[in-house]
Amino acid sequence: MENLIALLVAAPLLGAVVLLCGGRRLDRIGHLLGTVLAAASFVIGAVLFVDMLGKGAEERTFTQHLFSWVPVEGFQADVGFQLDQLSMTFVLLISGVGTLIHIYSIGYMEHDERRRRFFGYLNLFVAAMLLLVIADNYLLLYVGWEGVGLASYLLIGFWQHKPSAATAAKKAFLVNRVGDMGLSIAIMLMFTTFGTFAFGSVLPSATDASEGKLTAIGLMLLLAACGKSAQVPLQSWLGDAMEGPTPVSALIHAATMVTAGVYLIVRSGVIFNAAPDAQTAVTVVGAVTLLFGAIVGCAKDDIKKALAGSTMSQIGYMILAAGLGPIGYVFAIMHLVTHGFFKAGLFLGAGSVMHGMNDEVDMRKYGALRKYMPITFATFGLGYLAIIGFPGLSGFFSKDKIIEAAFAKGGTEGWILGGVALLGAAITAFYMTRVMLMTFFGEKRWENDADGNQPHPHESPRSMTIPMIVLAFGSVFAGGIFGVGDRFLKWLEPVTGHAEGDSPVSAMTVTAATMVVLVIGVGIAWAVYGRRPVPAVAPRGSLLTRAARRDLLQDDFNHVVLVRGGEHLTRSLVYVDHTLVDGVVNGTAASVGGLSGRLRKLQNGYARTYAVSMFGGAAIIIAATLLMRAV
Amino acid sequence: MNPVNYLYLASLLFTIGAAGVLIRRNAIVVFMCVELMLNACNLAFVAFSRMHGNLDGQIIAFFTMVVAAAEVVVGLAIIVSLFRARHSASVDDASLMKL
Amino acid sequence: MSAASVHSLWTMGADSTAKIPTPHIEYAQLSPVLIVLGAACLGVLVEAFVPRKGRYYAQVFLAVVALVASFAAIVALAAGGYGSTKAHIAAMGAVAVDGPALFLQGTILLASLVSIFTFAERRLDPEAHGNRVDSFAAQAASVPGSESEQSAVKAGFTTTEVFPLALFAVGGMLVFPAANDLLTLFIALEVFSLPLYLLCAVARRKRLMSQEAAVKYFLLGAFSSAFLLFGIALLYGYAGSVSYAKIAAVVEGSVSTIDPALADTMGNDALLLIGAAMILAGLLFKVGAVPFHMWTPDVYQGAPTPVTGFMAAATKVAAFGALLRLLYVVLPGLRWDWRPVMWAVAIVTMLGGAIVAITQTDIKRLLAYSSIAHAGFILAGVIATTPDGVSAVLFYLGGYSFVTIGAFAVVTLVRDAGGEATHLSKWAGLGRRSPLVAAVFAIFLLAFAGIPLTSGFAGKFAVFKAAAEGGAGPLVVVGVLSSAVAAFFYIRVIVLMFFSEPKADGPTVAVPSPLTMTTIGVGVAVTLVLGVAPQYFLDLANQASVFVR
Amino acid sequence: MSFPLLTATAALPAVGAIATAAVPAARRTAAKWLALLVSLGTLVLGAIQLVRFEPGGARYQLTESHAWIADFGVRYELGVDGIGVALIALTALLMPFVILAGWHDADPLETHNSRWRPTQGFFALILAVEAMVILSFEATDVFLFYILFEAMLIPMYFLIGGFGDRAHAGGDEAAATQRSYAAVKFLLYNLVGGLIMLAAVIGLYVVAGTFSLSEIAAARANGSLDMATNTERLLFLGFFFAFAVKAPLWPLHTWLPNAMGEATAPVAVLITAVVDKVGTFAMLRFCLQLFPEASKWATPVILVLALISIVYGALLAVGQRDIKRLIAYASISHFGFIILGIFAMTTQGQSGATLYMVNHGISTAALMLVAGFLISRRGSRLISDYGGVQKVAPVLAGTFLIGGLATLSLPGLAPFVSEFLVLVGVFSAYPVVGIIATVGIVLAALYVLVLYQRTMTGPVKESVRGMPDLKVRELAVVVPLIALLVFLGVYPKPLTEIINPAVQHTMSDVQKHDPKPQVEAVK
Repeated sequence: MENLIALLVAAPLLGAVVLLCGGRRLDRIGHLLGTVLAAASFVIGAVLFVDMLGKGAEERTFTQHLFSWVPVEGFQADVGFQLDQLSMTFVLLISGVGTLIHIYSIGYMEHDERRRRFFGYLNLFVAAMLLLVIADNYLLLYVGWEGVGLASYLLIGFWQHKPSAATAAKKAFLVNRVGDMGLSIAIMLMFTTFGTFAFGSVLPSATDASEGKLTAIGLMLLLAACGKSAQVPLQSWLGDAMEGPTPVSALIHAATMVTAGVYLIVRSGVIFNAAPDAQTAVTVVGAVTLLFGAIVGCAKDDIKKALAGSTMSQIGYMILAAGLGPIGYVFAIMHLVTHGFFKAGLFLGAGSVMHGMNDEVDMRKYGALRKYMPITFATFGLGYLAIIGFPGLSGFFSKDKIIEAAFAKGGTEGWILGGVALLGAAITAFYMTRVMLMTFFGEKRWENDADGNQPHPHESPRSMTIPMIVLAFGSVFAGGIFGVGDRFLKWLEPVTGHAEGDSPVSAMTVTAATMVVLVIGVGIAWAVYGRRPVPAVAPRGSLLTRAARRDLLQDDFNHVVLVRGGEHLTRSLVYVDHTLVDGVVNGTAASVGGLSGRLRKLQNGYARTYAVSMFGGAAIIIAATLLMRAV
Repeated sequence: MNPVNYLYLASLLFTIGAAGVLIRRNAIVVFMCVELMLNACNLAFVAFSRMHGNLDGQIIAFFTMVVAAAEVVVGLAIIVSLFRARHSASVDDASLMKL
Repeated sequence: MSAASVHSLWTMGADSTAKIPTPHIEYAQLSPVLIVLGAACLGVLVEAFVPRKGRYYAQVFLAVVALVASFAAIVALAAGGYGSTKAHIAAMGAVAVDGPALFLQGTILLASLVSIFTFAERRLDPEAHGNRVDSFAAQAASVPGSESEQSAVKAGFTTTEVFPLALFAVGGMLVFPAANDLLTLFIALEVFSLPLYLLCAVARRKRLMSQEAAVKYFLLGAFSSAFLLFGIALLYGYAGSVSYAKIAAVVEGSVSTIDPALADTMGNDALLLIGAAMILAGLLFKVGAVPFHMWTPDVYQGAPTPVTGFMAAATKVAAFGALLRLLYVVLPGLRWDWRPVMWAVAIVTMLGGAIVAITQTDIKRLLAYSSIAHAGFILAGVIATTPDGVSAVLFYLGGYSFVTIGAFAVVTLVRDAGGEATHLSKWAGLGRRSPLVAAVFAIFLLAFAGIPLTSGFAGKFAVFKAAAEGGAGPLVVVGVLSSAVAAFFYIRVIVLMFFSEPKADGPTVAVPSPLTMTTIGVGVAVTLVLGVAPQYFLDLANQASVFVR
Repeated sequence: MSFPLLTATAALPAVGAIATAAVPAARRTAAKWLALLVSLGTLVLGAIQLVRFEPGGARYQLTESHAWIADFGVRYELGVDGIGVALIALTALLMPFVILAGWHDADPLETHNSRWRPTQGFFALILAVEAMVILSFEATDVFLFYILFEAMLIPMYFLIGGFGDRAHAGGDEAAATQRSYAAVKFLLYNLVGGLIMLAAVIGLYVVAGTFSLSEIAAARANGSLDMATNTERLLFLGFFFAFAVKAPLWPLHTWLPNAMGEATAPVAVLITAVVDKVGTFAMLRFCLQLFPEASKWATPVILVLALISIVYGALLAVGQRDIKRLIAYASISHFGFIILGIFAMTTQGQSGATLYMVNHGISTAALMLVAGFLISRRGSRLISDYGGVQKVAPVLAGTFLIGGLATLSLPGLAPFVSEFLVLVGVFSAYPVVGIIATVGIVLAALYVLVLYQRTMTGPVKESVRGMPDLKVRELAVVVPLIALLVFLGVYPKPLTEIINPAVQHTMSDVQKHDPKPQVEAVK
């Protein structure tokens, strides 16, 4: 049974290889093949899941060792898998949502002549992501980690003819590389500390290591997480990543890949537990991003960018939770899963809307779409309710728990974090309501697109709507299924461990508070966007709004400091290399040449000059010999 | 009389000859200066021969003269042909090749 | 001078007449020299009596036979153990017959043999009035461009005298490294110098330059030999003898024959030091070491190219032979005085030659400067003052001489309307026109540059190794640096030949007769053999590295 | 006397070179095929070496030893350790692809006259280089190695200067001058290095009295050879300088961009993937083994220089406008990693460095050759002349991307393994250095992706419209290389098993031990 684990990765990987190397002859069936293989790994996952449920909590960790990867003296890197409850959760999420999005893409990418390749990339992503979550050591995890980075690069830049897409892809990869730097340094630190980097040997012995080292490792892991999960300060790529096809945004930049950071931190929980400072750093990053993303989400008129901001903010919640330690791990993952459902659903909805609107993304050019695409409206609406944490829907359970946990952290820290979390909830409610209103309610504000053809919105084909419906179900019930009776808690506890914090405020109060802020947020949004018509062109807006529209200016910062600075640096270095490093050498050669030129002038053709030099030479030699003797 | 004086004289002659080689332009004269240097050597040889009381020096002197004669033969041939070609026996005019 | 003293001189002479022993000459051991000189005299007779049509062939035949025979004699002597065990001093102490002498004489003979082939080459220039012409003037005596010259050309005269002259020169060179007293040294020097002066003057093309070269060479040569002679005189005055053995004995202080009258007036060793220095100056001139090098470029450029090759190779061998013998046999006791000086000379020679060569534009001048640089390298070996040093120098000379002759032989092939096209710009794109010739020349250049797998590298390595072992490490470093500089201009020529497009009015490459082909072929063969499998020759050099005293 | 496998491996291409050169002018294609066959034959011999070599066995295996120049204490001594055998395999492996890729690079132009036979010369020279490189990997006699180290410059020199890249902005004239400048620069840089090494070689002889590695090692062992500290350091510097030029290490690197820029892509591969490896190989084989103490003494400086190379090379790569020069600077950065690994003096570092030599060879070959195909299509090396190629020639773009990803050492492709090993090895000995070196990862991504974006993506440029995709011959070159990259990325075990013992030996030469993992904090 355990030997099936490898197949989880193998199936989609096979798909990727076949589709990418297969050539045009696969164009017709390519998308089906890809979908089938993605589904296959979901099935395998399900089978393993069932098998796992059948076992007791303690033997629920499956392992499979394939071969020794890099056997070098004192350095053992193996290709081996470890499938425990945590990994299993991810496996199901990834392969499940992944399959749905494959199906969705069949319709969405119908008219793209490079659809085969698209599915190849999707499969590649699924394979890499699965590898990431079932690897049994950090180095192999790193492979998956970069693998998803590559897939994300390829998919963001899928429409390479658009320079913006290519640039966005490059940006994403580079920013992620910065994070990867952190991961690799973390691995090196583990190697020098523990002499290995396999989960099995690092995590148990983590507590032996000095706190200083653990903090260092933790911070490096955090850096990695920031890169992959678009957390401040490495969040800048996520917004641009929306250049990619919408299914990609749904799968990679909402449901799965961006949550890899959370996985990494929760997986390395033991290390963080022993390194409080690192944990604090994590919570701070989470909290900041939470607000950052939310604020950005409020200002964007591009529906996908707005959702991207929300994603950032939601992952902020997860990171925050993960930073809280044992009291938060489970809820981080729980929110991650529920978020996977409703955010994927929302994105697919957005995609469906764009599909009907000639790929128009500006919400100010939407409006009143609920009549035209009812299914989309319904599913999107459910996702909306879920994310703002409407009681009973999945978002409610997971987010609520995180806020509780934040308070439970205790002390001023707890108050601050809890407050931030609450505030975030309010803002979430505001911007999601805003999106909802601008898109589906109000007057219709459509315009002819660039090619001048009138958009006539219509419901998307079944291949697209079905996944949306399924996800909508997920976003409605997942929370309940997990939350009620702490099922999810019990399921994960053996891996992550769990602790009850001593919350200064009771759970009920927190829930109540959440409800209040929720209402406030929705209310404000209604006041602004619901009561009066939405202007088709964005008003200038307050300073904050304008800043938020520009991702709070941090992109400009990057541009000025990093891009420009880098350009200047390289240009000056090229100059230095040419003039200085090379110049020295050429200079030497030139000077020797000059010397030669001057010396040869002595050879002036006059025999008497030659005689002089001989005579002088003889004289010098005589003098020298005598001197030698004299001294 | 101190035999060293002969040596001084020889050196003097040698230096005069050398100086002539360095300053005179006419190839013939230069050549004569070289001959003068050779003769300076001869003087030295003879003087030393006398000093050491063996005949080697004197014999060498004869050899030197023969060699000098041979040099004259070769040298004049070359110089004369040069002179006929250029109508000038100045060593400074003979400077086609330089640098 | 008083009458008495005159009389005493007479009587002294008179008494000594009875003591004059009948000289005892080992003709067998001197046979190499005698054969060559004899052949040279025969050559003169040939000039006198053989009709003009036949002379060329007679002379070539005579010269070749003589050289081969002489070489055979050398081999016989070496086989007879005269190189090692039976090495001794022949001809009443005048000539040494020992390893270095035989090795160098062998080298000189082989070098001369192959250069004689280039002397005899008659296919390069177009036939003038139905007569094959070589690279020598039809009638050296006739004024350039005069009617007499034209008529001489019409009549098909050729300067076949060059062969006896060359033979005389060879004869002198054979004696030079073997000379065992200063007189013989001087005579040998003159014997090979005078013919060379003449040979320089008899080029067929560019006669004015040729004559100018001859004049410069002659005057400066005479000048230097005057120095040499005066040095000899001083040493004689110091030691009371010109025989190496005796002088060495005096220098080491075992015997003291210095005249008391001199001793009290000038420092005991002043004569010795000055004399030695002047003799060194004379020899360094022949070697072409800085600052006695300035004749080299002009003479190399002006002289007929075959002669240049011959000079560059054979003269260097002979001169270094003499230098070695002088320093190792006569002046070892003076080592601490001359070594620093030679250090300085070697350094300036290596650097000077290499640096100045960079900006040369004439291939022959370029090679001249390269020969100067090489003289510096060889000096580094000379300074080692160990048997290794000697063998290294011998080996180097062996390899170097063939590369040089080969290189100059190739130069004779590249011709345009004005004879040899020696200006570098003319050589552009030669590799495209005739890859083979260019490739051969490239091999020679690489050998000069000391690239591994050529004789140049083996020789350089041997010399530097000896120097390093002799405690001259810094010299090795300088040598290495200067060979880096030198590499630059050899490479420049290769670039020119292979990487630059051929000029429209570029020179043509003449197809030579088997004679020159042999020369070049031998050159290439020796270069590669000594580069790849030098062991045998190194052994030879090692066995030959001991001077008889 | 068993079959002299090592000699044969080097002799086959040598003979092949002569044979190829002798092919008459008219039969150009025959020469090509002959060269290809010879290179394949060599590959077979290299494979046999790989098989015959026992990882557990003696340090040097398949040894041969014959008297050569007794007077210089030189013997013709061959033997391979794991490092050597791996690099020989790499060389033998790359050659067929190089030849195949350069199939038309040396076809004569109309301007050439009939006597000029570039094609024969081109392939003969390539084979000659192969022979010398292989022999230099096999030589266990310092002198023999030195001779080859120097001699291989000559054919390389002619390859660079004689058969330059025909795609040149400034037209043929400029091309010719640029090319000969590059060739001369290449030769002089390396010659100077070699000559300085020559002085050291002679010095070594004076000190040790022999050139045989084994004898020197023995003498060292029984204490009969103990160099004075300063002597050892001077000699080390002499050797290292030459290798640093060849490798090349900052600031001795400036010859590489010119050479790689002007040479045809296959020759550029020859330079960076094969010939330069001799330099890094020699650092491992000679510097560390002959002068362990001096090596340790010099380590700090060398590490700094290597770091500079990594960052500096990468930054300059970003700044390049010329595709091939960009790849050249990338190589400089990679050589920095290799040298870093060698002088970290940890097992991981040195295994990584050795592995890196092989992987870098393959990855650069892949990238550079594809770039060459691209350039040959458009006739320009300027990045700005391309754009949107991905649309017209997807396969070319795809392979180019994979080559690039290998160059930025993406996990799953071969270079990642070696780069990570190097980093770990360095980090465990010198944490700060290791951390700085990781910056190279980001920069690598930068220059590769910028290159890819500018050339392959974006709207299709007029100039590349209708550009043909890879032909069969070209695919035959690229596909195996990529397959190899993937294989070695996933399963490098076969290589590491061969390399490890050799590295152990080197480690014992320098008497270094890996720092033990320490759980408690570093004081």
